[in-house]
Amino acid sequence: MTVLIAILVVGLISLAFGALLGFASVKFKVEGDPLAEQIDAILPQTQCGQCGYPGCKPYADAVANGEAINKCAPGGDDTIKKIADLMGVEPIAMDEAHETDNTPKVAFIIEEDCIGCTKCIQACPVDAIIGTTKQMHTIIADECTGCDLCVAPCPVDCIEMRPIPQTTRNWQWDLANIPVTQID
Amino acid sequence: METVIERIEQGRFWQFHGGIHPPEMKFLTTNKPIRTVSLPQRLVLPIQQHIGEAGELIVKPGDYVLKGQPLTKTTVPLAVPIHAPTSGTIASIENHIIAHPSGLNEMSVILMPDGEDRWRERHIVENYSQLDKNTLVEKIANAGIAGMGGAGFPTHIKVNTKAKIDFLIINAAECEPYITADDLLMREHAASVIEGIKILDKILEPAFILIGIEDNKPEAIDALNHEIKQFDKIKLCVVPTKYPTGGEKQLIKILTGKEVPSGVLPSSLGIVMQNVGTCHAIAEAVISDTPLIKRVVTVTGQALEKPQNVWALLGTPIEHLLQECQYPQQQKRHIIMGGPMMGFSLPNTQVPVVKTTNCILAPSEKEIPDANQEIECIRCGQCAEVCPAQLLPQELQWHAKAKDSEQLTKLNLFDCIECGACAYVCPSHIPLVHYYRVSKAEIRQQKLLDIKAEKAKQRFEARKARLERDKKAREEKHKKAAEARRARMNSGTEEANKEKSAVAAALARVQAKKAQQSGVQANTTNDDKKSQVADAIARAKAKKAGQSAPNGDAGDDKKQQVAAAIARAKAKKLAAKEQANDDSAEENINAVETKPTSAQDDKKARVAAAVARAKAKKLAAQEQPSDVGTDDTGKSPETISSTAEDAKKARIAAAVAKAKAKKLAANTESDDQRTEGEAEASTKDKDDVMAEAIVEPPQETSTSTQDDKKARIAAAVAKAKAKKLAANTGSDDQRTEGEAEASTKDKAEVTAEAVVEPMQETSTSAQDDKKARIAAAVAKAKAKKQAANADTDVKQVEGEAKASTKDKTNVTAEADVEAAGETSTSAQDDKKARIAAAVAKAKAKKLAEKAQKDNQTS
Amino acid sequence: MTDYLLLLIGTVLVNNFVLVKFLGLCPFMGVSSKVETAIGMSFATTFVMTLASLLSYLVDTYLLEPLSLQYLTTMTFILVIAVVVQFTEMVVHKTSANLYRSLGIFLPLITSNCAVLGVALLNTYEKHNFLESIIYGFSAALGFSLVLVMFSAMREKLANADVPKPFKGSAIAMITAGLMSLAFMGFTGLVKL
Amino acid sequence: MAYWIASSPHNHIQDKTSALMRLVIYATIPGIIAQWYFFGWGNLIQIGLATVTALIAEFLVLSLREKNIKEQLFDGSAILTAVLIGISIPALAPWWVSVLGALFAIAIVKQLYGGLGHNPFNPAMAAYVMLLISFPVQMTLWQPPLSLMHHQLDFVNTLSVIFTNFTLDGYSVEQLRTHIDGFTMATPLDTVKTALTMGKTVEEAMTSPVIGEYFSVGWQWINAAFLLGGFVLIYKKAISWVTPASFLASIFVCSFIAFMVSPDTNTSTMFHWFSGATMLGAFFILTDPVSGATSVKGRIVFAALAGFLVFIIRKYGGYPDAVAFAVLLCNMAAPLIDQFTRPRTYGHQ
Repeated sequence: MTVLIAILVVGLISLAFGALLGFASVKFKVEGDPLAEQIDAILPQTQCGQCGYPGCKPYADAVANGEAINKCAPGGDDTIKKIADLMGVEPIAMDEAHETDNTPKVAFIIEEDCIGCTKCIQACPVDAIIGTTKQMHTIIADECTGCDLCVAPCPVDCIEMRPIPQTTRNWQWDLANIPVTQID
Repeated sequence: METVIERIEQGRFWQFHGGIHPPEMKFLTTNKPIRTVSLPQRLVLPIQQHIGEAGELIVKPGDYVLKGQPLTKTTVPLAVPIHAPTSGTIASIENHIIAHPSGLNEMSVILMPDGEDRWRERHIVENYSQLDKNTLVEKIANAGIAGMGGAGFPTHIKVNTKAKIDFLIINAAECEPYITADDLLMREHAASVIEGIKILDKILEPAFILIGIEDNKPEAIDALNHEIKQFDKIKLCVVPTKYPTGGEKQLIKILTGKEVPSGVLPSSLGIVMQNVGTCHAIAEAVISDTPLIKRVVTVTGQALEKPQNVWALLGTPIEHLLQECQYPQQQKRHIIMGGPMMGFSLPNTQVPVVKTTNCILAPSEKEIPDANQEIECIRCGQCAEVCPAQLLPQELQWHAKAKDSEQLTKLNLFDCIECGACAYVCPSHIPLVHYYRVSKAEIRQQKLLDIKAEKAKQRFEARKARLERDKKAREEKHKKAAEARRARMNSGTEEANKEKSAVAAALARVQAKKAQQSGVQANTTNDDKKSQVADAIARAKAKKAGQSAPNGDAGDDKKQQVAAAIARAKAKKLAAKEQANDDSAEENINAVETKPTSAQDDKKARVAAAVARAKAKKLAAQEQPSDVGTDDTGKSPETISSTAEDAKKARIAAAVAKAKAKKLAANTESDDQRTEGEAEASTKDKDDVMAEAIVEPPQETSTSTQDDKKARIAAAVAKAKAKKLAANTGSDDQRTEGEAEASTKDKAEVTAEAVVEPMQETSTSAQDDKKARIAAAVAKAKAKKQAANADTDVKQVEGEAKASTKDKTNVTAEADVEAAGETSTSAQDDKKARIAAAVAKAKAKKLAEKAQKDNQTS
Repeated sequence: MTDYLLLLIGTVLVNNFVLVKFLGLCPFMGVSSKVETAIGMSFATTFVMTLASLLSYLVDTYLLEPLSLQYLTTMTFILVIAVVVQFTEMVVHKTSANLYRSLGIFLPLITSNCAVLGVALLNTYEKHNFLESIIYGFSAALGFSLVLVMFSAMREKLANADVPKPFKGSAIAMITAGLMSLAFMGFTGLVKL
Repeated sequence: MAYWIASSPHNHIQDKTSALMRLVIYATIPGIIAQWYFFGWGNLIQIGLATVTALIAEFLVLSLREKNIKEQLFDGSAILTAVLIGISIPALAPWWVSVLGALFAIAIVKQLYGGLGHNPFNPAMAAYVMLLISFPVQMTLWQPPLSLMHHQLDFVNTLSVIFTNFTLDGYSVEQLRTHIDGFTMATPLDTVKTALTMGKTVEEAMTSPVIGEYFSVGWQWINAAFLLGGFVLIYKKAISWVTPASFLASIFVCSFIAFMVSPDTNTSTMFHWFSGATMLGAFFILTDPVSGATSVKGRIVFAALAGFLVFIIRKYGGYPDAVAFAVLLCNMAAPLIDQFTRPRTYGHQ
């Protein structure tokens, strides 16, 4: 007999709370997952595809639901750290398969060789290359993100990636690189 | 406002937080007058000596310039011109080391003085009071005056503010130890300093003028008092000596009790501050029309025999000043530009004097000991007590070492004025200011990167939208064209039937071609684009797997082969599907569909290519370490370059294969269009995904039928050659993988050439038959040379033959260039020649690499 | 009235749930890497513990005792706590999305937080009346929050300390928590219950 | 021709952290002498033991972590910690108590967190608390002042008590602590607390011989000596005057209010100041810059909280002298205090 009462009581309680939760879940409906956009905002937007995804947004969506966070080569370690902070996970080292020296590079077209075949223009994700068919092409230096997608399609191999030269404006106070010995 | 003036009258000033009392050491140079220095052998004038943009050069090497003649003119408001400090010839304009802590080089004018010191004509202005404000500001701007206190902000901008100015503060504090330049300047030229102040008063019309000076310069105070007696608007405020009283924000707090809000210019508070040196320069510029060409520099330090203040011409190398003050030649040279607190150490003595150089310090060993060992911060808080900006240096260094930029901005790192007081008092000898400078540079760099990323994102979104729009537009056009055609066909008129028969003929021809090609080689001639691309990638991957097999690990290799096999299978299945719906009437619509679907495949192919490239790069990286491991180091440099070479070649092969695939698709398309012969083909959008497709059809329709025939001949010749080449390279299969891969590349390259040739021939206009014939000849010559090279590979002739091929390739390369040279008649020919030369040069380069690779593999 | 105050001080300081009774250690270790998340977690836990101790008291006195179903207390308490946590999770998800994300798994984990169930069971065990059990729940949560926020501020500083490699991360956190409980022993005997 | 490259500023004041530490050690000497004068050789031996252990522990850990041993071993921080431990534990505590304390302080509380500058807790007080909770018996065998003891404790006897728990002629520590009339003498704070718990009034408690004419025989002079040492430190700018002032003020205010409320059950403010380890805590322990708060406002709050806790635990808590617990609790709160007491930066509101 008491067992029946016990079952009845527990059933009653859970019924009441079930109703409460049902009502609450309707009232507090939440839509969309802002996480993917936030990750996309962190990525360096070079759309270079070295993470295996055809651009930064797809990689951001993948990371939002579980992809490894250390595949973005241009972003390097600080992008990994930022994504780790956002997602609240431990930052892990850069995936060595994608390890490329991410010193910032800019593409450069050797003008004598360019035959105006516009293949690089189609390849450039950010339209940083000016030129039409049969005309000389050139790259807008400060638009180019250094994603190196234009090097491959060029039939006459006239595009090379050049590191950005160091000037007094972007010098970063690392006194070590002045070629002078320090005496202690 | 009144209270400020009342307090100043009574000599009671406000206090700023912190501050330190380092030993002043001004006695070294206060008792000696300012000496003029002899002319140095050469003057180095960096074209940018101020904050903002550099001016534009208006002189070229070899010009003779007079003293005071401007060398650069200003186009941008934030630019300040530089002038020739003395008459002489300009030796060169080159990158020379400049006065910057980085020791980097910047564009500078090298002037060789001729010793005559001849002035350009100058018009002296007796009474500047009738000049209106704009001419005064313009005179200051043309004289190239920038702030001389240390920042170097262009004066004409600072002076030209629209805001209502309550206080014009003249900074004569000079709180940095050792430096007495302003002190001596005020003593000897108090009159011209006051003139300069009056000019500023005329321009800015401030309510009050305050001269802030420290109480450790009695003679200068007397000199100034004597001068300002009859000018009651100027108040001389003698403030207690404390470093960094000379800081802009600190002096404003002392004199007016106001605090400049963070990140805002003082002019928003109605205050403009100018250095004493700048006032003197303004007076010189406006009254005696002398641009800023020399300034007072304190050359001091106990390592010098005779430390003294000198009038130094801008651009004088430090070497010269040190010789003038007898700097002993010692092994360890310790030279600082600026004072001991804020100056930077110089990497060598060729650095020139610039507008902001107020001191050259050559301290002896005991004066400034070498930096001793930095130990951990014990948070003793002494640095927080002395910080004039009321920051927490111990918290800042903790987060700076951890590179935590978010905390650093929360702790207001950018309010740090880098005065050095905290590092001066730190008992653990931590170079605090160095950490802050590094962190500031990193945070600025990160901001730039974020902005660039944002811009790249927008451009990418815009491009995607544009491609979407184009695709939709193209689809509508095709749909309209298809309806129009269908309507015409069933209208039953006479030319409708002819059209129908034309369509049927085209279908038949396509059928024949497909049957014929599929017979010869299963995957290479298959004309469906999708399978082509997958094949190419599969082949590239298989080849890479083949390559890495000898030295890569077996596991990776097996995975590659499996992937290649899958790709091949997929390609074959697609080809079969394509076959099934080929013969249906809607073939061209399919062609249309394949184009958009091929667009997606193209993108997928590009991604696959990118991934392949990334893997290729990784493989190349893997091979490099394993290669270096090999014993004969002699050989390894070549192999490293060759493996890198293979990786690049693999990438190029993948790309070229893709390009070829696109071309072939374009050919099949062009056949259909020709059959339709509709005007529609020519109106196709310019930036269609298949660029080549555009290249061929418009030219073809416009040239006469005769040219059409010749183009087809050339195409046929090229195809034949390609087939022959494929046949004989197939024979030497037993060659190592590298070899085969090289030959397939040749084949691909030949076809690429073939692609280029017909394009060239067809592009000549109707009336240039002769030129077409020459171009054909050139193409034939190249093809022959190509064939010759292929034979040498097959025969593997030792030593001289290879040498000969190398010479031959060079010879043929020249031959191409000459051939191209002879036919250069019209401009168009010239362009065509250049293209031929470029392709030849690229090919020659590739051949040379291949030849070089041959002699190691043999 | 004073004994309510003593109960409060006693639970917050003398028998602090985390450092003396060693309850609720897993969120204490898990969430304390940043101060904001710690504060967020403290509010959530305080809300849950107070509500849970209130509801469990009601369920216990008006349902289980009259029907003498005491053997069901643990189960019903867990049911109550689960419901309250689910409700809190929805509220937090709705109000601030990034707090929800930074808490992550630890928000639903409050259900399994032994401090929450502990406070409910201790209420029945020590026969607290209605008001006492609410104060007990609230002060237990207050003690938990105080220690959690202090600990997170310390860990934020410890993150950049030059701790030897094997001790980095949670090892040094455990040692610090040990030293903190050492310090809290000073409060023993403060309140004579 | 080598050029010297460095980032500004180039000149520097000459004092160093190790000099600072040494100055603090010298400032404890007056207190130690007073302790020697009133309680004999006990504490000196403890200080010796602790210092030797501390240096050995520091040497081991530094060599383990390949740090620059020469530089860091004798920078004074390890010696200062050892001296503080030696002063604060009972004079006749067995030898292994101070050895264990020094080991725990240096190896765990200081070096494990990364050495000088990284430890969140004050090593000496953490060691004292660990010892007090792990060995309550040994840590409460407080030696009465020499003047009140009927056995003579010269150097050799003290040595034997520390190492063998018995004097040469066989007296145990317990016997040493019993007064001629038979009751065991404790520290003044302890006697007052036990008296109050037994319901006596403060005057009656004050009559016990341990109190002596003012507040306590011996202990008051030791506190006065440390006060003197503290003034020297403030004068030499080794510590900021803010922390001790705020600590003593908050104790003064709390005890003053309590005294006003019920004079019978609360001791006078001066008694709180000059008994137990108040002055030692105020000038030498709370002013440890590494584990305390950094900004001036932070230090005021930090020290006030410490004073309040000392008073609360002394009045209501279970332990007679709570300076060590209060210091540890405030060290725990220091990072949080730092976050909320940041000074206003120039140009910000």
